[in-house]
Amino acid sequence: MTASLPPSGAPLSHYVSTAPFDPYSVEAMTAGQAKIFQASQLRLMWWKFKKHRIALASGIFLLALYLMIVVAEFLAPYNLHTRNMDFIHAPPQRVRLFHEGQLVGPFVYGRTMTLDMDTLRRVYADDKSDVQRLRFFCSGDPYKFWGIWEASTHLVCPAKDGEFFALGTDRLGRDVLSRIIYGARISLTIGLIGIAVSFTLGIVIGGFAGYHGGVIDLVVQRIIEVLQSIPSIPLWMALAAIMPVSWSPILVYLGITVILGLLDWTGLARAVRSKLLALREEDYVLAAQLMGARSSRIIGRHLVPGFMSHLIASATITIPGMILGETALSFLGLGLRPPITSWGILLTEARSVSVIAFYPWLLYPMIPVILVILAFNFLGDGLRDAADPYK
Amino acid sequence: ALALEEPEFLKEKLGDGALPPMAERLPKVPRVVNLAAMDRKPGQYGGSARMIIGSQKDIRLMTINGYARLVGFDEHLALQPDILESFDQIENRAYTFRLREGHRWSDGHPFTVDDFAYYWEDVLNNKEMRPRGLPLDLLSEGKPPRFEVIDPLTVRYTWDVPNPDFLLRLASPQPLTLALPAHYMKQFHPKYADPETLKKLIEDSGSDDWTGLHIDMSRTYRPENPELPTLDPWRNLTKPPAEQFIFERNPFYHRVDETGQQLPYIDRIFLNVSAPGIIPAKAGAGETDLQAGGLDFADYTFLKDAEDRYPIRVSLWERTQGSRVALLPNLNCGDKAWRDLFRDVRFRRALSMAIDREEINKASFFGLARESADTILPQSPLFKEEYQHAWAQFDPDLADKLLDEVGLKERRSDGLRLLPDGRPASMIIESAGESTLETDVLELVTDHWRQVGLALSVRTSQRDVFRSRALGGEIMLSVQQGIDNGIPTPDMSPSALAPTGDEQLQWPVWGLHYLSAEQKGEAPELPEAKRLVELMRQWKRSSSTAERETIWTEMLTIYTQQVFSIGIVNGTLQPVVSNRKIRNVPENGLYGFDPTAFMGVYLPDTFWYDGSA
Amino acid sequence: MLRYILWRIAVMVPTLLLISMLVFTIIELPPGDYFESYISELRAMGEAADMEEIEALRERYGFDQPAPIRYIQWVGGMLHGDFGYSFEYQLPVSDVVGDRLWLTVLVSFVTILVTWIIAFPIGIYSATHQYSWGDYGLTFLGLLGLAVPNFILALILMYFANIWFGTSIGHLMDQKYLNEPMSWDKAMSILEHLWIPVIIIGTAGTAGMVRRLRANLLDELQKQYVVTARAKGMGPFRALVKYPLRMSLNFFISDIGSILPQIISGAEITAIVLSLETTGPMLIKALQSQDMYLAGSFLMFLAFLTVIGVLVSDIALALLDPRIRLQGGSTK
Amino acid sequence: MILGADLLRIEDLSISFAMLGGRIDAVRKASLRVSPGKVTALVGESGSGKSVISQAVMGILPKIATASGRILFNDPLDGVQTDILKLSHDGPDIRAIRGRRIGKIFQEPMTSLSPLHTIGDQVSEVLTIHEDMSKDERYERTIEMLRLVGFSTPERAFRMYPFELSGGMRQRAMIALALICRPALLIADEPTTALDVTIQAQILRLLKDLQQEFNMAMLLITHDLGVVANVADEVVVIYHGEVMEAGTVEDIFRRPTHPYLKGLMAAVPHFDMKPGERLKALREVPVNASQLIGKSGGNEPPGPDVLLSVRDLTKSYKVRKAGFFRQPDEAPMRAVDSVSFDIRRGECLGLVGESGCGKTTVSKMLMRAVTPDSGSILFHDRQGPIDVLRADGAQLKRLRSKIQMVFQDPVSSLSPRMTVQNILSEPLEIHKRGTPKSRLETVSALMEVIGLNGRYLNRYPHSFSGGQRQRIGIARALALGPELLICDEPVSALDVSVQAQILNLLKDLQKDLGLTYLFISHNLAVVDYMADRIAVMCAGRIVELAPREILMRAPVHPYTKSLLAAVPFPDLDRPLDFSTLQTANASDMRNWSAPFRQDDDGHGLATADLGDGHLVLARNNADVRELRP
Ligand SMILES: Nc1ncnc2c1ncn2[C@@H]1O[C@H](COP(=O)(O)OP(=O)(O)OP(=O)(O)O)[C@@H](O)[C@H]1O
Ligand SMILES: Nc1ncnc2c1ncn2[C@@H]1O[C@H](COP(=O)(O)OP(=O)(O)OP(=O)(O)O)[C@@H](O)[C@H]1O
Ligand SMILES: [Mg+2]
Ligand SMILES: [Mg+2]
Repeated sequence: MTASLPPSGAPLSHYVSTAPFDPYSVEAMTAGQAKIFQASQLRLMWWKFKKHRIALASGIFLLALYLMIVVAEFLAPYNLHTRNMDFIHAPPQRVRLFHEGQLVGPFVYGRTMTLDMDTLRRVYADDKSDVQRLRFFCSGDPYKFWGIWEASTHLVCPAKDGEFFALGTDRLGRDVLSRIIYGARISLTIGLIGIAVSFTLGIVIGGFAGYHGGVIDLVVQRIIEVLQSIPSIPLWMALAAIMPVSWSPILVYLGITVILGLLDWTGLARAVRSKLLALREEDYVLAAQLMGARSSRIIGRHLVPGFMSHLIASATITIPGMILGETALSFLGLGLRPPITSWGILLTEARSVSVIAFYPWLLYPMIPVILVILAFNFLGDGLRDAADPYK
Repeated sequence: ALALEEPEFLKEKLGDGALPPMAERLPKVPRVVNLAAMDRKPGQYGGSARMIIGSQKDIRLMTINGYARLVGFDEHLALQPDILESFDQIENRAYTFRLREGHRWSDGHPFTVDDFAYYWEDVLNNKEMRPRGLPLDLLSEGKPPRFEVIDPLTVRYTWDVPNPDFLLRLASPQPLTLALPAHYMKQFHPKYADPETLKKLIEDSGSDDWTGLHIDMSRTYRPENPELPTLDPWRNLTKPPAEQFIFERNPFYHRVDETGQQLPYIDRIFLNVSAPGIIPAKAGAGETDLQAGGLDFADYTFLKDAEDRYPIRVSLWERTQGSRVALLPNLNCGDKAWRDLFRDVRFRRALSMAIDREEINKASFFGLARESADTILPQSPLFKEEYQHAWAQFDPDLADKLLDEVGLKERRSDGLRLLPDGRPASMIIESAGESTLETDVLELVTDHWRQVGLALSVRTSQRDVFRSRALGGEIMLSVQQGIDNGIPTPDMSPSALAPTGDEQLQWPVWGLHYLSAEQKGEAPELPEAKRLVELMRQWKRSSSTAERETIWTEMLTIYTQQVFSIGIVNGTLQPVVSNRKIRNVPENGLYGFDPTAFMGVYLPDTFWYDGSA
Repeated sequence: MLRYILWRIAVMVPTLLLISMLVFTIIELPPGDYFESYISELRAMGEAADMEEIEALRERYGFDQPAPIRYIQWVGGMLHGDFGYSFEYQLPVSDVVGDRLWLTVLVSFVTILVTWIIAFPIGIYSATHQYSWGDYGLTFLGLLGLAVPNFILALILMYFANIWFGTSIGHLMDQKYLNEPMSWDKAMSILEHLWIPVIIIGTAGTAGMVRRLRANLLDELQKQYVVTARAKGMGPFRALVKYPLRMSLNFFISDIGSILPQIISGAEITAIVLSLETTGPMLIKALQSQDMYLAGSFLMFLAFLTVIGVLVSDIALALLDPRIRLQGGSTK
Repeated sequence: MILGADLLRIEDLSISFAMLGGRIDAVRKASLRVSPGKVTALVGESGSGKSVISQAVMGILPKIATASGRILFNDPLDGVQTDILKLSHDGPDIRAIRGRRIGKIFQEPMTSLSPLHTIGDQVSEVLTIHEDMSKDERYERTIEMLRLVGFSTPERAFRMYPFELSGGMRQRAMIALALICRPALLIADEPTTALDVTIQAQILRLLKDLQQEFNMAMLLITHDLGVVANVADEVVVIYHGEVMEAGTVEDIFRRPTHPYLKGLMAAVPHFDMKPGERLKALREVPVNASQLIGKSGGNEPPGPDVLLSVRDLTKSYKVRKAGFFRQPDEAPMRAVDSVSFDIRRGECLGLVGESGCGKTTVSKMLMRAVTPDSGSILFHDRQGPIDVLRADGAQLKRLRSKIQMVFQDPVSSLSPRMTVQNILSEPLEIHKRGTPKSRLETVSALMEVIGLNGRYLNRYPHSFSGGQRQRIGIARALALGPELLICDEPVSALDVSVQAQILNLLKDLQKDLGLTYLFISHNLAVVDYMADRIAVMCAGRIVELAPREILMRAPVHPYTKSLLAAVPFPDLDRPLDFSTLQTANASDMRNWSAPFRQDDDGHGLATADLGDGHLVLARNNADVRELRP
């Protein structure tokens, strides 16, 4: 029973609080609180984001990956094109620590290869007596770091005259791991550039169409309709066909990225447009208009944030589409060209039943793709939550 | 007499009298295939075989593999009369063909000289049908032959100058047509048909005029018209478009085995259309009974592995191309600096010697291929070791020396050679990008050439634009298969060795010159190329095998010494999958379009299902 | 509303015209023409082409005329049902397509249906159970499907379906049924094969849809009107379906128009790998071999479906959201 | 069932929100009760946790809130006592109570209704959930309910979407929604703020009737002490989440003891205030107006006397039929019907009138947020007149900075994804005023004067109480220092002491900077305090316009009269007489005396000038004397 309440059903007595009362009393803010209460919105989001463990981990993972592509040459045990004719289609080698019960440090067993002339397969057997200790920060295949400095230091290399194929080798005896590391360069950037292009277009065009409505909307809608009604492959084919022959692989890469981006904005634009068509009737839009805000500001500051979750989800879902989109092109022979390598290309090369039956390790590039996609999605979750005012 | 047993398959029709008995169906003198002499066994009727084709157009495989020709090659590439009872020729100018008496089209109508006459007079020489005149193969030095019907079973074609190619064209996998079933085709010909009916036929078919209709209805190479009577072992029952084509035995087929059983043994062939990419998977899942097309050496392991699971057998045949992959420097390249280099034999030799063929062999062919220049195979009677080894050894030092000599001495800091005009020596090679094999080889070659200071980058583009771009000089190098027929006899045409066609990407402009009878393109400028053309012309006029052999030898020597195309390996292996119950499929064979017509010369009509196995 | 629909239908005409121009450009853009590629293909095999016939065809189909004239002829033809001639098949285009069209419709339809049936419950579940194990697990599965390229997935499924269930490799049915009329066995065979492409094509779309639906729902779930619904005593599921779900359908509906081309585009590679009897491989082949009228007709057909889809989507959007219906036409 | 047991007992309820900067204790050990069939009023400062308590009773607290204590609900139907806090979130038990046994009227009707569904759908849905009825029965019942809450054409309202309704209409829809199941307990969170006094009286009467008929009890949350005095049985006064004083109405009104309650009583504006008398707010915040807005009055040249002149503004809305494809076949509804008035520089023009009569529409037209069908609006700037309806480019931009508006619905007018800090500094950014740092200072100062402190700066709008949001809206409108401020119900959600604070602020600004107001309100006492002249609107027309004293002391138009008669007083001795009040039909022209009625053909009304700027809408031929009773 509390002071202010009589027992159930009893008449109410007149209760007056006796606690001291000061209408001017305001709880003083501590310095720490002041920092929090006056922080900018971005900072707030960052704080909220940090609380999302998985998102933070994903973010760090992605950051690490992007850092990795800067030093791919150093991280990869071999160079992109280093072939090892004696180890074609070699399965992954296990890194071991103990040899005959003794700790030796990381090593692999040497391998012997025999040709099975009946089935035309290469059979690899571990040679348990041949302990090949891995070397670290060692000198291996020489490369040109960033295309400028001659160097030959690698994070890890096989023993002298030994081999180390942690993820096996492909049909030319190239180290799959190294190729995955190099492939990250293209795959990780193509998605971002593509997304940047398509999201900019999608949001700007869809935003203006949805916000302004009327004729602008009509015209934009028809353009989108026209673009959408052609399946993407013919469009790719047509655009790839007009890419000049003489373009260098890197230009082709950029070209393809832009093509991917250019063709991808329509869906987003339509989504943005239809959402804004509804949202623009909200009072806060009116309020912003009455403040004299220009449409770009209203779209950018008021409407699009209300749509952020969708955008983030779309972006994180589109990135794999972009990473793998060029595989479709490569599949049709229109994609990137060697010496440029991407995860998509590695996977396209693994396109046959024999690979699935005999050389499944050639499918390992799927693993980074999956990880990256997961990471982007969890990162997206974190961003979404950080931007969510209700959290 | 031989005991003529009827195939079970035809029993029903025989029963209700729709078909006459075998004796009446066969020509008086059938072609007897002596299987025992071929180390094979006569077999039993019955069964159907499934095959997979990569696209509807590939039903032509039935014509190729069926290999019923007026004259055809046997296993040893000797010419034999097949549909003809006999033929003879005088000085390669006059060819006399004798038909088999009682030979019938697949609908039972007699096959006679009228069919030749109809085709000659009403089709080939009809101005509406052929406004541009006769096909090139029928012309010798631009002149047509004389056609005569000697007697009801004999026709003759006579030229003024020798036409040594003529019989070979009839024996080729894509044969020159000389006869059509006149009784059937006449309904589409205004000369014979009732105009009203014909008009209706034209309308129904959606063609514009009778020539279109006639062409559509008379396709023999792609047997798309199920109604068109044929002489092949199997006849098509399915009208395209379709995903599965059913071919059924031709009850009037003219071949028998030594026991007198009418061929083919197998009653029906199903051709299933599938994406080319999954043919190996399907073959490895036992979904085909006889398959070579669509399979590649790289699929062998997988197929071999499937032998344990499915009743299939995988054999390895040898491919007949001069080189499985060949690099063709375009001597008609538009870029002056490069053109001059390509035309310099030292440069071509250097390119060839800078390639480590052994590595490629090891990587892509398990070391089983033959490292060789782009030339003929040892199976050819014309073969000489020196062709194979001509500039095909791996000798980067010599290559370096040669490159220095041709004026590529200057190098960039990264070792890349510089052209005399200062540009880096970086070449672009065009690839159709259709097989990973090509990609792999190019990747290796790129590396090899980089060792001698030359850069190579690959550009994949649709093959169809190659020809026009090569003609326009836009292509520097391209990658293709080597010469088609790697096992020629002297009687076969050496045209692949000389600039004779615009599809020869090493000299398309010169080839066009020859092809167009010197109307288009340019005459070859290199003396060696000129000489090749000259020799080609000589061969065309030749009338004896010995003469042709000398010509071949000289041409082969020039071609290999000059390294007009850079061969890498040949004699690569082709997996052939067949049902384990099928007998008579050779364990080893030569596989190629020309001259073996894929399996054609091994007579698939003699393959049979062993019910007891 | 009726007037709006009529107006939208009228607008479709110039749109289609524009599309036809684009399509024509696409099929005209690559250098060379069909015959060029036909000759090259034959020669690659060592065969010779009958130049006579080819020249005749070239003339017959007006390849000597300038492009605009051919465009007009093409469009004119289409208007009265003549879709041109397929050089590859040597048949009028309308005869070539055959069963493929309805099989494509079947595959697409089933895929779309399966996508929705899977995506909606999962999306709702993920949104309402944010960060539960179920949410993570389903997200992971979906993304897995998204991360594996279609052609690899196709190969893997095809391979293991063959090894485990004995399903024949590729195709939409056992090949023995290919030219047969529909029968019980054929239908079963189709069912036995259909799930592979549906899974492959569906996975990517499903994951995308789940994630988007989840995101949209998460936003809407916080809105005051959801609280009102709860305060009415509505069950959480019913409240969700009626209010936030409808709100979040916005993105989904605005996408309807492009679902079909997307499914078909996504299906092309799969269809090639699995050798499905759908229009996809035929279209790609036609594009590659420059069988232009065949490719053009396919593209126009797809475009037509898309334009209809967009119309449906616009109408549905107006139905869905009264704010768009009542104020959408105005310009701001 | 214990006879006469408390229907609802809230014991030691504490509610706190986990926020980034630490916990917010919104409610601290509050206890209160509602007896069956009785009305307990909950009054208190804006932001003191009233709404939060009501949410806790319904079990719909936001996820980030944690509650402790007990909320006991004795269902008179089955006598079962349940502790709502212990029920599972959204479980069947709580759902059986929500909507059926406890109804809730939400404070912010606009956002509380789904924009995608019609009013009818949303109201009748409650029946679908809890009652076993046929579709037709539901329709009947819904229509009936809509009529009861004062919709003149309920069939039409049934088909309308929330965004087509005026603020008051939405609130009435909300009331209908809460009442339709005849709950045992009604939680009414500010149920009448958006209603004019006549309709408010009608609603109050409806509630009283229900109370008697169905023994419905009510937890009434309101700021209007007049309403409290008229309907409540017991009153709980809450301040900063703590109960300050509780007792019967008698206790509270006759014997206020706690200083807070006393202060509250003193802050109520009343009609007999002397000119120039200031309201006594609980807290006086000294305002340096010029510093606040960054400019000062006086040193600018005086502009023309009339700041804004409006002529013959008309706006009509199409009426939709039920079907989807059908064209509207009724005549369009005139929301605003040839409205003309002037606003003089530096004055405050009050605009009062029936809910749904077009006040908001007029104000939006002044801002060009709604395009009128006809009419003209001239803004007499110091640099010359601007045609509001045609201005564009730089002129429009200038105009935008000169006229600002406080929206009637504060929630939806604040971007949900911007923090208060961004919301308040946005107008400054748009018009490129100051540096980021100076903007932050301005924002802090604005927050200070509206009685919110710095700790609210980076919170999002949804986490504020209704009154707090309303103040944010005011602060935003002030940020630019406009010349004309249109206030659409700016203080409806504020308790009297904060209201006093805000009103005093507005007055100060008017005095110091010469600000001009168009002040729309239902609270006649507030209008009386603020306005120099008052316009009365009814059914889209201005029926009477006069200087304040004249209108208040000697109203002429029958509608004005009924308005004034319906004002509730916070005085137990002056209760509203519900039985005699002509509430329902105050705006119905047929109830007006002849001179004010229209001809049957719908014409014939014109503005008559009674002198001293007293205008009234009457028949053209009516004699002035005839109008003065
Ligand atoms: N979702 C929320 N998150 C954080 N704080 C909240 C939330 N909802 C309310 N509050 C805070 O709780 C306190 C009480 O809010 P409440 O809405 O109950 O006030 P109120 O008494 O209803 O005021 P008003 O009369 O202005 O509506 C306020 O300080 C408000 O800022
Ligand atoms: N978008 C719209 N569509 C149709 N009718 C509308 C629309 N907006 C307003 N109305 C109608 O216009 C009339 C006037 O609305 P308005 O909002 O101006 O009233 P108000 O005087 O502000 O009322 P309140 O005091 O209740 O806020 C109402 O009858 C309303 O239904
Ligand atoms: Mg409140
Ligand atoms: Mg209003």
